[in-house]
Amino acid sequence: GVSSNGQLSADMVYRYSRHLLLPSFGVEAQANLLTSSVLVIGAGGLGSPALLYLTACGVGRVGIVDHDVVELNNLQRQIIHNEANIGRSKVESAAAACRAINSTVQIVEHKEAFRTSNALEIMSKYDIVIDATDNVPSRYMINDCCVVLGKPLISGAALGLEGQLTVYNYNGGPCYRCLFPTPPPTTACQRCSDSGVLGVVPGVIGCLQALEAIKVAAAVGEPLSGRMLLLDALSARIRVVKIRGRSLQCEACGENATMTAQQFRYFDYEKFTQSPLSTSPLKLNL
Amino acid sequence: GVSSNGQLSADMVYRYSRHLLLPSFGVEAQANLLTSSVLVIGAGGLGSPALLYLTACGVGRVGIVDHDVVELNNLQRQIIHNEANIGRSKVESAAAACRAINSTVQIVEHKEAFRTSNALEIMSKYDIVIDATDNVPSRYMINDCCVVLGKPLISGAALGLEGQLTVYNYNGGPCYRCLFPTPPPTTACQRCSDSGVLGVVPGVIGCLQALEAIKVAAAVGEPLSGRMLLLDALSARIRVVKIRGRSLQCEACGENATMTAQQFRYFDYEKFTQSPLSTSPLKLNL
Amino acid sequence: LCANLKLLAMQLTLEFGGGLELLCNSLKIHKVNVDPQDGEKLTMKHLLAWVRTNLIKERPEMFMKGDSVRPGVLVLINDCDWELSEQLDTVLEEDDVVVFISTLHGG
Amino acid sequence: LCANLKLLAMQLTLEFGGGLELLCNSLKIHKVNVDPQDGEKLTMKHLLAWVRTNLIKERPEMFMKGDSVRPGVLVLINDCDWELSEQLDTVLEEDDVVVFISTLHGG
Ligand SMILES: [Zn+2]
Ligand SMILES: [Zn+2]
Repeated sequence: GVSSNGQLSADMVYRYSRHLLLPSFGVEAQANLLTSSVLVIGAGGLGSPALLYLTACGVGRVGIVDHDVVELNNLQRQIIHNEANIGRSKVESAAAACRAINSTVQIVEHKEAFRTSNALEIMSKYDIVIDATDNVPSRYMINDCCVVLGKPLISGAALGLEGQLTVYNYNGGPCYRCLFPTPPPTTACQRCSDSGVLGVVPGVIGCLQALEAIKVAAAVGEPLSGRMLLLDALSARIRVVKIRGRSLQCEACGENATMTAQQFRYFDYEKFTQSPLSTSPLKLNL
Repeated sequence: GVSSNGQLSADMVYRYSRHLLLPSFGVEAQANLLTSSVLVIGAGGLGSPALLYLTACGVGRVGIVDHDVVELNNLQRQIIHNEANIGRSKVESAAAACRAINSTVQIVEHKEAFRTSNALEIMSKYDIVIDATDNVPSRYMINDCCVVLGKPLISGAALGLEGQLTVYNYNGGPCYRCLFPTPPPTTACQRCSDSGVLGVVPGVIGCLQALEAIKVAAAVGEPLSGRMLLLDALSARIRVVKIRGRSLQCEACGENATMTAQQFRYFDYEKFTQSPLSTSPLKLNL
Repeated sequence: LCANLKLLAMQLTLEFGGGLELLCNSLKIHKVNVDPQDGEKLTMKHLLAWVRTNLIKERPEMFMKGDSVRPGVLVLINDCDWELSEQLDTVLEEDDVVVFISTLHGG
Repeated sequence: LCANLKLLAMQLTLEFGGGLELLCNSLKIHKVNVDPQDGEKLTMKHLLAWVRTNLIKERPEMFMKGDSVRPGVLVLINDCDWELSEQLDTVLEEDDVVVFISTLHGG
């Protein structure tokens, strides 16, 4: 796509013309995007729109990590999948949808759970990470891996009728552990599978995750670092609040932090958070 | 899907389980959704995510209006389409994607431009209208048609790196003409095809349009009526501001308004706004 | 006298989110009047005790731990993280908005 | 004297959006000090004239029509539509935030 002198091919000029026309984006930001790579961890409610927009907008390489298969009860919010793919790997299903939209983007399939044993190797191949997972131990693990490898982390979450979004470990800003040094009690850790979620709420947050990843990748605008977006869907209230900066005492990114690749590999995130990385959802009794 | 006594089938209970688990949504709101109908005018940047989420979430009947065909330069933001459908009608392409996600939703194809000659007949079959068009005369025409037929209008717009969203003609709130009684000068009416748009910006706004339509259809929460959401993507600032109420002087919905079905049919929106309902985009010269 | 009484009780807006509203009758926004503890100042520490006594209807351990909030709860005073002010020692002012929000993990 | 001068000039935040920022050097947020016209009050009518003279660098007809804003521009004073106050006659106060935003039509 991008030749060695930074020129876009005629097809790319046509495909991305709406970006190239933008004075505050233009050829330079598009060229940045085309040479960047983003890893999306989780091809579910948040990952669906994030993957579609990253691919459509022209990120050069998009990686997808998930170990799950598509189920009918995912389709209420996971719009990258469809009925024909029920039972198929979510990564394969999502990759096929991305390739259909933009065959010029390199889509990389990681059909495995993201674990301390493979995390460093997978993540090291990408510039930017999107956390689109649904559980507490994964959020600490992905954060620590981003800190060890120095990758910006676009973190989104959705539950019920609320959503949250921020950018961690970016340009001297805080990491997830700076905000949450101690894991919450397990009774406070609800998942969509336990408590429900209105399908379009992760849609909004996932789109905003793609937006922040595009801004970081293209080097435009002010990413949502040191700030957090809070969405309350029922009342249609969205606030962007100011959060703390990097903590000198942070055990991942602080002054005396000892989080290294070696330590990361042997850290027990399930024990630390007292929550499993993966569970079968509760049965619904109506 | 919904039986006469309001019971959901077992498949539906499973598909929508994440909604049914939600205390503030539950069976009643889902049943409201399943018996509602939404018309999406425009299967482009805003319409793409709106259509996918409305269908996934279980709106009973979804109508799609568009007269355009899919082009390569749409795919940077119109994630409901794909490369294989280039040259095909946008309505057919979008309808196929919706049916693949949720075959239990009735998808109605309106492969024609939305005009005063067909607007009343098409819109009268739906409960809620989403304006996902890209030009000024369409916005006035859709507003007036909603006022004549008493339909709530979920209005979104995106251009460059900004987006706007509000709900018009809902529950005594203002209509588009209450806010904008006089059309803007034609020099102030830029389109995405003229000025560009970052692909994920209509993504965010289109998702929020689906959210507001779902709230109105399901009768939950406080729709964004009398308020407007303003998104500035570059700075990641989102504000929700308070706007005026219904104007007694409004020529569409005011006390002495004369906008009837008969008058609507003969109103010349292109002359009123001095803009065409449809144009070929400017050629891009880089 | 009325003017004095009005000066004593401080009007605040308290908001609960991320599931914490379930501990307060599922109501997200509470407009409250809180008396300063020593007749002068109202600190966050005092407000937390007040909230626990007056608003939290169930499972207080989901809201507090010791005399602060439990891990995973963000506290925002006028849209700023309380870590940017004096946390428990922050002195509140009339019409302040204090948000308690539990971090979400779903996706 | 300094204190008096400071009282006279009113500090405001002016924001331009929806393309109107292109008329002001592509800068969206302007922190400005504006002198009240009669030494006492500053109205929106006066502020609009001040903006046109001091901030608008090109195509003023894209911002104003007569002594008000052109059709299609929303004016928000502290996040409220100016139609909810006195429009041109609204009296501004220190630290007010005034937003001028052009309505968008793209999709
Ligand atoms: Zn840290
Ligand atoms: Zn009206």
